[in-house]
Formats: sequence, structure tokens, C-alpha cells
Amino acid sequence: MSAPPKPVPLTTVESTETSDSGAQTLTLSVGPQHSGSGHMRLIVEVDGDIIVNVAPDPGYVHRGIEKIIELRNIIKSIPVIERPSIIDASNLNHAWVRSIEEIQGVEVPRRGQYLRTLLNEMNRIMSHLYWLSIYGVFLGHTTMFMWPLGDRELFIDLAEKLTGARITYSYLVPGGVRRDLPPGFAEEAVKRTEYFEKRLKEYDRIFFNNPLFTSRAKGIGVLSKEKAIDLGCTGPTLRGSGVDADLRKDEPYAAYPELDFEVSTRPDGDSFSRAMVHMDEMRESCKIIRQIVKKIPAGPIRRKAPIVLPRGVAYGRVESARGECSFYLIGEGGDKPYRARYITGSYRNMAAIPAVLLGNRLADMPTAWWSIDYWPVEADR
Amino acid sequence: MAPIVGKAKAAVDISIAYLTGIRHLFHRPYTLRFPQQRYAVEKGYRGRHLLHLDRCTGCGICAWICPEKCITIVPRGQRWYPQYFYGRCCFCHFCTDYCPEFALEETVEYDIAEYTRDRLVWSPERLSKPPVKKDDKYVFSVDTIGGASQVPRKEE
Amino acid sequence: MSLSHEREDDIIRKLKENFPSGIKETNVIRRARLEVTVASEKIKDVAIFLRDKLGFDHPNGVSAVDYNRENRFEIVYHISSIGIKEMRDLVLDLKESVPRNAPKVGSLVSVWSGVENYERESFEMFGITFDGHPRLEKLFLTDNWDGPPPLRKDIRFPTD
Amino acid sequence: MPAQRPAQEEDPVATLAEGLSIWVGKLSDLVKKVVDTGPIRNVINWARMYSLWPVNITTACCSAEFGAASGARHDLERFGVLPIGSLRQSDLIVIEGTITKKMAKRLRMIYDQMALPRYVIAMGDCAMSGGLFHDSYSIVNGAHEFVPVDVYVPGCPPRPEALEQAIIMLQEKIRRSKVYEQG
Repeated sequence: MSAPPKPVPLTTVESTETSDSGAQTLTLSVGPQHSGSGHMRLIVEVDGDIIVNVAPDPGYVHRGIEKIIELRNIIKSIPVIERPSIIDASNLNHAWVRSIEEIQGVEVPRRGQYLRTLLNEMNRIMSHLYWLSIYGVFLGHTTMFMWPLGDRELFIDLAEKLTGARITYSYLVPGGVRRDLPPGFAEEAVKRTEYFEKRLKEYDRIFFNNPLFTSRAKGIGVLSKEKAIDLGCTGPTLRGSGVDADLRKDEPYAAYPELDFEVSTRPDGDSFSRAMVHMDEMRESCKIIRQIVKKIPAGPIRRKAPIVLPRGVAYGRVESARGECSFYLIGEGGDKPYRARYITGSYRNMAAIPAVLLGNRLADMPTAWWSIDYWPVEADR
Repeated sequence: MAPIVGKAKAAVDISIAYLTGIRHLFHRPYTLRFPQQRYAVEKGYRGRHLLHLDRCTGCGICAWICPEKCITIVPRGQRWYPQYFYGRCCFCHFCTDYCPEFALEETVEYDIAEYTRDRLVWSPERLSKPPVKKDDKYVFSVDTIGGASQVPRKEE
Repeated sequence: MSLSHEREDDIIRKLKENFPSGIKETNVIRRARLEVTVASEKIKDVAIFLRDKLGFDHPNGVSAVDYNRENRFEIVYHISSIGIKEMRDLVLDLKESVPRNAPKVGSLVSVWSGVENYERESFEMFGITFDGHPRLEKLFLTDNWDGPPPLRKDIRFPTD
Repeated sequence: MPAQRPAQEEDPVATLAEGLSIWVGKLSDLVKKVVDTGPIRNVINWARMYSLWPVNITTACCSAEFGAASGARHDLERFGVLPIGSLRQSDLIVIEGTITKKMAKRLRMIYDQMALPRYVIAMGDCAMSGGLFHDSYSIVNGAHEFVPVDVYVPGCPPRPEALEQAIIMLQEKIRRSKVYEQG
């Protein structure tokens, strides 16, 4: 179907070693308690130290959110919707309110749209920084663990000023947003994004140009373009394979049609490309934040929306930090949805885990695995 | 020649990485030393609730909108008041938003850890006490000389 | 944003021309969202046609819906296109119905390999069997889960 | 099943061993008493207080704030809290959020494998009562149902400062308690 994974020369380990039972391969269980991060188990079959088979075993954080939403009011569901990925809460929240508004036929005021976009972009940076810091843990690069988590607080402070909470905002409600911009926010946002862009250059110097990283990431975990599309990957994983698909451009929502930004892609499809897509997106998000605080129109932030969900069907989707997040929402006239199917970016990208790991060495597993930006809580829901 | 060029580039890149790290030895400290220095949480932060007993009518809308069923309405003499179980509150403050009498309010108090589970039940009387004023004045500033750092907030 | 549904009508016309008996019902929900209900036995042919001729190469998700009052399950394949840039905003819901007492349908893993996990989840949460699925096992629930498929509408779990 | 031995009376070795074990037991009681009173206890508790290494197990989304607390802004290592991969070397489990039924078994297994003394901090609502997911079919309503919990930190998720406060509270608890009654 696609190009085979990069062949790895078998020089150090004899692949013909057999165990007592006569099997040529060895099955390992990685997780759920492991020295990286994440509540996820991989059942890996190795031949020598080459991975020949991978079976993800998710579900350690499966909380039955789809059932819970069916039993709750649409407003009460908002905190539940956010929890699968609290590092990217507002984007998931946006998918929910977008599909509700589509059924209700409510139009959000423009200032409300801009505020939503502002929080979404700050969240995208925060999420990518969290991903980067855990990448540091996976690769044993302590500086890259500390720095992104420190700089993430720059945006957490801003978001806290705007919404009143550090990471779980519950800020987007059907019809608009809950709070208006606090005084002095624009200047602080411009200052902090400019400072952060300077920091990103330092990240490049200490990590992304560093041979300690490039030699471990280049050519590892290759996912071809055709395979990525066929497996249904989205987000940075898809863009790292050279596809310029981004819902912010392809199906512009909120304030994105009025903003100027670029979709970053890398052609190679290896771990390094996916990592660089994250870096580029953070730079673009900084630009978007500055544009928003400059262009934000005056006016109301919220329009009255009914608390019931009329009869109807909607498929609302947004581009979250880890890819497309969508709701298939069926309303039947009450205040609860009849069915709310919740598909998140990590869940879509879960199909790519075996594809990027097969044929690599076991020692390269952390690099390849975490480059997908797989957040188990989001995938299990 | 190509391998030598590659090796030289790698050596340069790795030296730059080290120098970047070393440069940060001379930066101002980034860490907030928590018990001594406290982050200046601004008004509007969604911490624990403050209940105004005189305004509360005991209507129970807060208990209805609560996504977690953390609020129970308990009798106090002739009147009814909400009682919070903070082992379950998610601090979404929908109760504050939906309160028709503005009897609930957000406070900046967030450090309410306890040794036992039953201490997490906050009675209306406990909720009605305003939080103890703590010396939280440190904010993060990006324009300090010698690197971004925690500084005491400027008083206006 | 135009209000006409030319693209959507075009897709529906092409489908109806090629599968006069297989397409049961079509519906344009709004711009760029359309629903196509097909007969269960034709779904694989329609899927291959959608993938090869109309460019729907990206499996966006699979939902199962339990209509217990009508005694049926509905399986919805959300399909979009990545290869054709102009069609990236379009999501086609390919639907099929299956009776609730004998939930057995053909798998579409051979058409889009990305639907594997979604179909596995539908099997686990609703008890729908997919014929030809390579690995129809539990995905999210505990290994010793002995309760009924939890997302069915008639299943209620005791709450505290 | 090995055959049961006939009871032997007047076995000098057994008598001696019994006497020895009583004597050793008494001696260990004495040692415990000596350790628990006076400065030795303070030294041991001091050592335990400032080397609380949490095991690297994340149960759910509160791990984001645990990560933030270990990061550059709120450096948890100031309190001697250094996340570590090996569970045999660690003293503390920070239960970070929802415990699903699938995870609860593994969590208990990890708890049982840890060396004494071991402490548990329940972080976030879900670890205390099930939180937002209290009516779900696949979660355990609170960590207290299967492990003893020392400190409860409310919040969804708690601020890093709240976690730091919980660690200070746990250190205070260790400082006050007896050496052999911990964990």
C-alpha cells in the first residue's frame, strides 16, 4: 500500500536467537507505568531489537464521556468536554459549542468569535509546549523538560487573566464567551509573545539544531503521505507528512477567515518533521495572537442562546492542537443530546502508532511514539 | 570532504547548544519560591466560593446547574443554604454565574488541601467567611534586566 | 459562502446514477454536510466508489447510534477528502441501518484502513459485529468487563 | 502438599529458637522504642521528609498540572520531590486524577510493590470522589476505596501551588508521626 519502513541494518543483534518455546520473537509490555509519561500500554513484539509488531492497549483513562454527555444538560457537559485534554481545553470546548450553535442556529457576535480564537491559539501554544517538554523527558533532555514548562506559564498567566482559571476554562458557552478582555491584556499579550518568539530561537539552538536530537529523530518513524491519509491521521502528524490540511484554512470558522497565517508542513514524514511542524505552529500562533489583540472589534461578547438542543444533526469540527476534533451531535428537542459522538485528534492519530513504530529499533520507540503527540486521555475519552 | 563538513557542523551546533545553556546560568531566577513568595492571583480567579448568607434565598439553582452534584442544600433554622463538598467541585463557577441573587462570589483562595475527606465538606458558615489575606504579590515579568523573572507587583 | 449546494447535489447525482438501487435516502444538512443512507449489502461498493471516483480518501470517524425505539442501530461513516483541496471542508455521512437484535454488518477496513479502531469501538460499546475486521476485540474497557455494551440506550448504570 | 510433621515435644533446638525469638522480639521492641523517642526519630523523619520521590505513574489529566509543578516555575525539587521511573525506589504516589477500573488494579499493584514507608496524595476531584465522572460506568469513585490516602488536594485540576502546599502538609505529617507507624 505504501513505501515500506526504513530498513534497519541488523548488525548488532542476531535475529535468529530463539527462546525455549521456539519462538523467534519476544513480546514486551511497555507501560502503563513507565519512565516516560502517559497512561498507555504498548504491546511490542521484537525480533532482536527490531519492532515487528505493535498493538496499542489504550483505555486506562476511558471514562465513558459519551455516555455521560447523553445524561446531562448541554451546559453542564462543558466541563466534561474539556477534561479529555485539559492542556488543550478551549479547542475541544469550541467543537462542542460549535456543533450546538449549528443546531440551534445561533450566531455568535464578532467580538465573541475573536475572543474564542484568542484563547484557542493560546491553548495551541500551551499544548505544543507541554508536548515538547514531555518530548524532553522521553529523550532524556532535562533542559527541554524545564524550559517549555516554564514558558508555558507565560500563556497560562494570560489565560488566567482572561478566564479566571489556569487550564480548565469552561470559557466558551453556546452564544459566545463568559468574560470580556481584562484591562491591559493587549499590551501584556504583545510583550509576552515577542519574548516567547525570542525563546523559540533559543529552543532551536539548544534542541532542534542540536545533533543530540537531530541524529535521533531524522529518518525515524517515517509515515508516508498516502499512509497518513489512509489511516485517517490529522493535525501535526498529517502536516508532518507533507499534507497542508488545516481546518482553520480549509473550513474557516470563528475569526480565522479574517486573520493572516500560514499552514506549516514538512515533507519528510519522520519524527523530526513532526517536531518542526509543532515549532512552526507556535510561531504562527504568536502572530495570530498579536493580530487578534490589534484587530479585535468592539461590541457584545455573548448572545442569548437557548438551553435546549432542538431536533437536528450537526457535525461540528475544529482544528485542535492535536488535530481535528469533531462532534457528531443529534438533538431531539430536550436539554440533553440524543447522541454525542466525540472524536478527538489523538484518537484519530492512534492508528498511526503501529505505522510509525514498525521496523524501528526498540531504542527509537520513545522518539517515534511521542512525535505523534498522542495524549492518551484525549484518545480514551 | 562531506563527512568532515558534517562533523564540523555538528561540533559547532553542539557548542552553540552548550553555550546557550551556560548563558542561562547568569539569568535571574525563574522559579517562584512558593511558601515564601506567592503568585499574585488577581480578582476574578475562580478559587473557592464565598457565600453571602444575607443574600442567599436557598433556591437551589446552584445545585441544579452544578455538573458534579457537589452542592447540597442544607437547612439552617428557617432558611436553606448551599453546602459544598470540595472533594467534588470542579471550580467551573457556573453556580456563581447562574445565581439570581448574586449570593455567590469567586475568591482567590486555592490552597484548601486537607488530611481527611470529611474536612472537605464546607458548611454554609465556613463558606461565608472571607479568605484569609495572604501576602501574594509576585508576578512574572518579561522586561526585567537579566532575563524574565518573578518580581513583586507594582503598586498603583 | 454560497447558499447553493452545487457540489453536494453533484455528488448525490453521481451516486444515484451509479447505484440506483443501493442509495436509499440522501439529505443535505447544510453546506458541506451531506448524508447518504445506503443498503447494508451495497455499502462496500459505494465506499469503494466514493474513495476511487469521488476522492473521499480520508476516514474521519465512525459513529454508531442506537435508535432503540425504532429497534435498529445506525452506523455512520464520516468520510472526508484530503487529496482534493477544494473538497476538504466536505464531510459525507455514509449511513447504514442494522436491526438491533442481529447487529452484524460488513467491515470497511479493506476500503479505509483508518476505520479499524472506530469499528472496534462500536463493537465494544454497542455490540455490533463487523464481518471481515482483522482484530475485533475490546479496546477501551477493562479486560474482565462482564457488563452489557455500555453505550446502548437501554443500559443504565447505577449512580450515587 | 508436604506431609505434616508429628508434633515433637522437648526439642531443645526448638525451645532455644523460641526463646531466642522472644528475646529478639523484645530487643526489637526496645530498639523501636529507642528509635521513636528522642533525636533518632527526628533524624529519620527529617530524611524521609525531604526525599519524597513520587513514582512516575499518571492516571489522568491532572498530570498536566503535576508536570507544571515539576517544571521551571514551581520547581518541586525544592521540596525533595523528584519524579522517578522505578517504583522500588520511590516513596510517594501522587494519584493524578481519575482512576478507571482498568487502572485501579495496576495502581494497587504498584502500591503493593513499593517499599515501606509509602505515602499517597490524592490530587484532584476524581481521585477523591470520582469528580465530574462520578456517574460513569468505568471509573472508581475515589482513591480511598483501595489505597490509604494521606493528603487530599481539591481542585480540578489543583493549582501547582496547591500541590506544593499538600506536599508541605505531608512533610508536616511525617515529622509528627512515629517512625514505625508510617506508610
